[in-house]
Amino acid sequence: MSWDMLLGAWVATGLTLFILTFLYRDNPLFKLAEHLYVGISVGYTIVKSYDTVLVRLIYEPMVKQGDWTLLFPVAIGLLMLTRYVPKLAWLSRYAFAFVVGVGSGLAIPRVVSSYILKQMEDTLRPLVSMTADGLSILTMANFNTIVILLGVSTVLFYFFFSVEHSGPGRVAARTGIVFLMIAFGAAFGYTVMARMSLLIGRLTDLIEYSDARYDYATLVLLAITIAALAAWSSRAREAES
Amino acid sequence: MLRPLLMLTIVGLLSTQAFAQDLTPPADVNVIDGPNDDGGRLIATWAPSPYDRPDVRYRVLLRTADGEKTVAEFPANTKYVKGAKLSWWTRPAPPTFHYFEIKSGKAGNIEPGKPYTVTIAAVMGEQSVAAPPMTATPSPDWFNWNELNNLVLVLLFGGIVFVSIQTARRKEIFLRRIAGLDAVDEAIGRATELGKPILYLTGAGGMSDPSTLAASVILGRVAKRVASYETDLLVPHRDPIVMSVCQEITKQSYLEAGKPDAFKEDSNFFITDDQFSYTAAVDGIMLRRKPAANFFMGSYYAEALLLTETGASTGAIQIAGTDSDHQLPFFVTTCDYTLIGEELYAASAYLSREPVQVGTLRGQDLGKAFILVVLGAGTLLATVGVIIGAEWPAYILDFFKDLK
Amino acid sequence: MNFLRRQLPLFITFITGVVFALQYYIPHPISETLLTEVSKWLQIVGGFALVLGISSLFHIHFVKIRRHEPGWGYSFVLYAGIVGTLIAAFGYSAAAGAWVNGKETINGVTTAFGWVYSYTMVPLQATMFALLAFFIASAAYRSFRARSPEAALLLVAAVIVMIGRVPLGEYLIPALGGLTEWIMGVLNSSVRRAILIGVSLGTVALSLKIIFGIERSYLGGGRE
Amino acid sequence: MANLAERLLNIDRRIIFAVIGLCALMPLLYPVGLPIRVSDEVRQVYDYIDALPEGSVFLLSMDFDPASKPELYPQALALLRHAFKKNLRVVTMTLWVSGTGMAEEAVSRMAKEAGKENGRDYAFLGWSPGVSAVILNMGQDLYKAFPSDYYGKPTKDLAVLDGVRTLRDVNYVVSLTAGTAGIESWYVYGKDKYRFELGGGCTGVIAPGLYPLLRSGQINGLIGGLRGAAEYETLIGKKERAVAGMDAQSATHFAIVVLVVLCNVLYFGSRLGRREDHR
Repeated sequence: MSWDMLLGAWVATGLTLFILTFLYRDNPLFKLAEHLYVGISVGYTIVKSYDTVLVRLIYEPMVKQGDWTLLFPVAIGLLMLTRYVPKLAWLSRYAFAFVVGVGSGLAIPRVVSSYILKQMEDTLRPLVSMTADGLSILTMANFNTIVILLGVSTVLFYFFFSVEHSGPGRVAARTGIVFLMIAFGAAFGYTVMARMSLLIGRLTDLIEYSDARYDYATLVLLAITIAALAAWSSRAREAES
Repeated sequence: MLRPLLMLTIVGLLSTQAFAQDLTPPADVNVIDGPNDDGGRLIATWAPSPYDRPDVRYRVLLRTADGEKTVAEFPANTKYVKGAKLSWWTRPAPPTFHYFEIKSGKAGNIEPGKPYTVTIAAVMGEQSVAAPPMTATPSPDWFNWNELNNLVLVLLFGGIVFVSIQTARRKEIFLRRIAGLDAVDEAIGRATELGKPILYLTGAGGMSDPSTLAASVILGRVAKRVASYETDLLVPHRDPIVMSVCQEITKQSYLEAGKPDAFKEDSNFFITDDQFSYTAAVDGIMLRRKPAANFFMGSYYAEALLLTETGASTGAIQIAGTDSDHQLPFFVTTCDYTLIGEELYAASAYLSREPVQVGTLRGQDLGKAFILVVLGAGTLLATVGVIIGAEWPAYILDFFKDLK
Repeated sequence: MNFLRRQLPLFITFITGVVFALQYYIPHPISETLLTEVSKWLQIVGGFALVLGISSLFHIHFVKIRRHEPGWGYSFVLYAGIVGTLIAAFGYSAAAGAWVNGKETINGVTTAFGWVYSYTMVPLQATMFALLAFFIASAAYRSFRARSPEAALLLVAAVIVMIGRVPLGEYLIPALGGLTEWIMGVLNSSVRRAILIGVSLGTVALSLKIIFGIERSYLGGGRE
Repeated sequence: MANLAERLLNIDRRIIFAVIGLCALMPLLYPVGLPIRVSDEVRQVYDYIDALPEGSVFLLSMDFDPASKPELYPQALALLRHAFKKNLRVVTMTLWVSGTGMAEEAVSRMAKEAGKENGRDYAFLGWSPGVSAVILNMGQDLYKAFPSDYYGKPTKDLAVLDGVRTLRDVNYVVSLTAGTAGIESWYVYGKDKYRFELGGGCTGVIAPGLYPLLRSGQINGLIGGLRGAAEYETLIGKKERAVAGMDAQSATHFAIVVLVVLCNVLYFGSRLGRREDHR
């Protein structure tokens, strides 16, 4: 085990435990780890933006390949930064006008194609199917087609705002709600799965680092963290009383 | 033992012979510049023939400067116009015809403006018969007709939205009452009875986020009610710009309620823009001040559950409104009332009565109505088509397919 | 002046919006080249937009430190995190024998920057979200009640999916695995599809309003 | 009765935290190894890669950050292992800046294990800003979207990218997604126009939203969460972290279900009790 991996294991374990202290309550150890996290991720983003945008996308093509048209997007980018100069802030509007304009233009036909037409195409299916022995209605596929059509229509109807949900509309809207709730339930189940996976991932690391190869990092740091937390809360209690 | 085998061989030979006689050159071959493209495609079509069977194959040959090369070879009962993703208005040949696209590949590059000669041959075993070669020149096009339906839908929907906005400017458009708004009034009433403050969150988004905009409109309404009851209002923020906008809105509401003196500058306050620090701070407020009602409007991420779970534990009435669909299950289960997705926008339009908002909502409703009608009628047509085995419903249904 | 500050930006939005909406329908190489160039530009402008976000964070914490607001010491920790990462990223790596230059590894050797990433950023971020596992559990116990028939439906669906998605559930009640797949593939799909269509209509309407200058909030309010 | 139920409902939440912690920890320390059934969604991705001829171009976009590492990293490893075993030309990248380090680690680790050489058998393009712009640009000209790879070598000179000029030349794209910038962007700005086959892997949180795309064939398969990763590990016959985590997943899910049931029993118990009081 190289010393940097060992140190890494200790630091990672310590930070993980600091964050987990939030489960007890908000405390300085958690705040420390949290602010460190924000700082490091900002630092990371700065470094990556420099390396990718400045070096690979601007400097290299411009200087090495002589692609000077790139000055144009650079100018737009700089205009964006005029936001910080109150007197010139209006110039940033040109940058936003360009970016938002292109973005909106690109989005319209693509959204219609992928999310409206494609989704309609797949919903528009015959409710019966023709097989070798004639017409069949009661297959699972046909049943699913009907369920999907019902679900899509009633949920769409639920999000109608310019008609009152009364009479048959009430029934449709209620059915829509039933579908919505089942979908939310399913999403709930999936989210539970995701969060538990994250926890399992962290615990797997902690277990790995509790090994003798890492000088029992997890166990030692767990003891230290608990001691620090206990000291802090007794002091906090004293301060209150 | 030997005899049957011999017989079989003879029969086999005979039948091959018989089929070989059938093998005629592919008929009605047509090679054209690929329509609706950037000029990098040729299209070959030819008539179906009696020998369209798996054991017969079609071979497509392309002649370039380096000589003639095989582009592809495939079973004769595959690659029809019907199977290609084309709409009826862009079909180069009848649906029963064969259809093959020649693109740049190992056999050579297809470049716009250069003539190419293509030969289609039918192959069985060693035998092959070719149709007369055809020459075509690919050229780039200025419109992709396969996307015609897409463009028409965009124009149609755009028109509907603009007309609706214009209509909304001229006269009142009916919007149904959003049930969640009654719950808002009820919650404020209860807070007043208990003499406890009200907590209102505008979510994680910036001012350009439509859900934040909606949240600030609803805040205006809540503030007005609160002002007339003289209840305390707490609005912690994650974004300084949103905070200053909300401050203005709150002030205005107090003015409209006739209680400008009751307005407190610090009811809107900035905490931090960091997700978890913000959450911890708001949880702290909930536990210390024990608000009687918590409002969560706008967009939320993973912090949603941390907020609503703490709020539920203090016994507050909780009302949420968000378009963050991944967090909706948590709001629905932990809050007393939830404005789901577009309901948030509708509530804001309902309250603000601003023509652009109301008109857009109306336009979207009409768009949805159109889609509903198409789904209903289209399914019916498709079903009828299958039952009577007719082709004509496809002429209408093709218009609602995403084709390239 | 008003033209330069208000009309011209709106005009730029209109032109670029219309051009790039129509680009989609035009297969000609000229239109394709236009798309290539502009998407390259957007990539670069996207980089500058990051600067905006980062600098506002810098500013907030700077103000916090200057005013000695409660917890301003933590803002120093944040700054230390940024500076430390930058030093690691642009220092010299003796092990690899080269300047780090923002690379996590050089010729297979992990740099100090890579170390900061793997041993601080990864565990911190992952644990932050792992906290939610605990809160889901506590919410499940304290507030996920079948208050109404709708909420009951949600809970039943959730329980089926939770059991059906794990090996133990499928082992105990084999039918649940298939039922979960059906709920996801059919019931859930239909709802998501409706939501997708609704949201898309909203997106298209908003984009059109932006292009035609009806919606201008993206330009920012502020005094002129 | 009502009182007791309410008091039980309001017990310190830290007790519940402890219960969940233990439910996750114990199976990790003492695994049981329950069998894992493979769903169609995952099998479709596996089958597609398995059927690709040697030398086909496989692009893996690892669009996630460390927050989703436990779910998506095992997916990435399993997919890469499979692709390297099939001798595909593997091109990797990320649309999420904070995922760069992890993506690099995953690729180089799997390549080392499979004895593959950077630049010849695989490439790591790194990260580039602007999500949809990156994909569009790759569709038009890959060498312009990524003038050089992560290690600074010009992409034009990489043998693995020989003949791969745009996304049209890629046989299969898989995006491992933790949010909006991922599968959806790859479809809308990529597949929709450049016609490659697209598959996906994602976190559990966003999986439900991707099912309509799966149903309509916009993506040809979907690997959902840690469970999906475990299924893929089962398929390639190399059981690792994801499979190991499945027992803990089972335990925590059952713990949650028990808590939900308990919550409702106590809730209705307290309501029933209250009604009796009124009488």
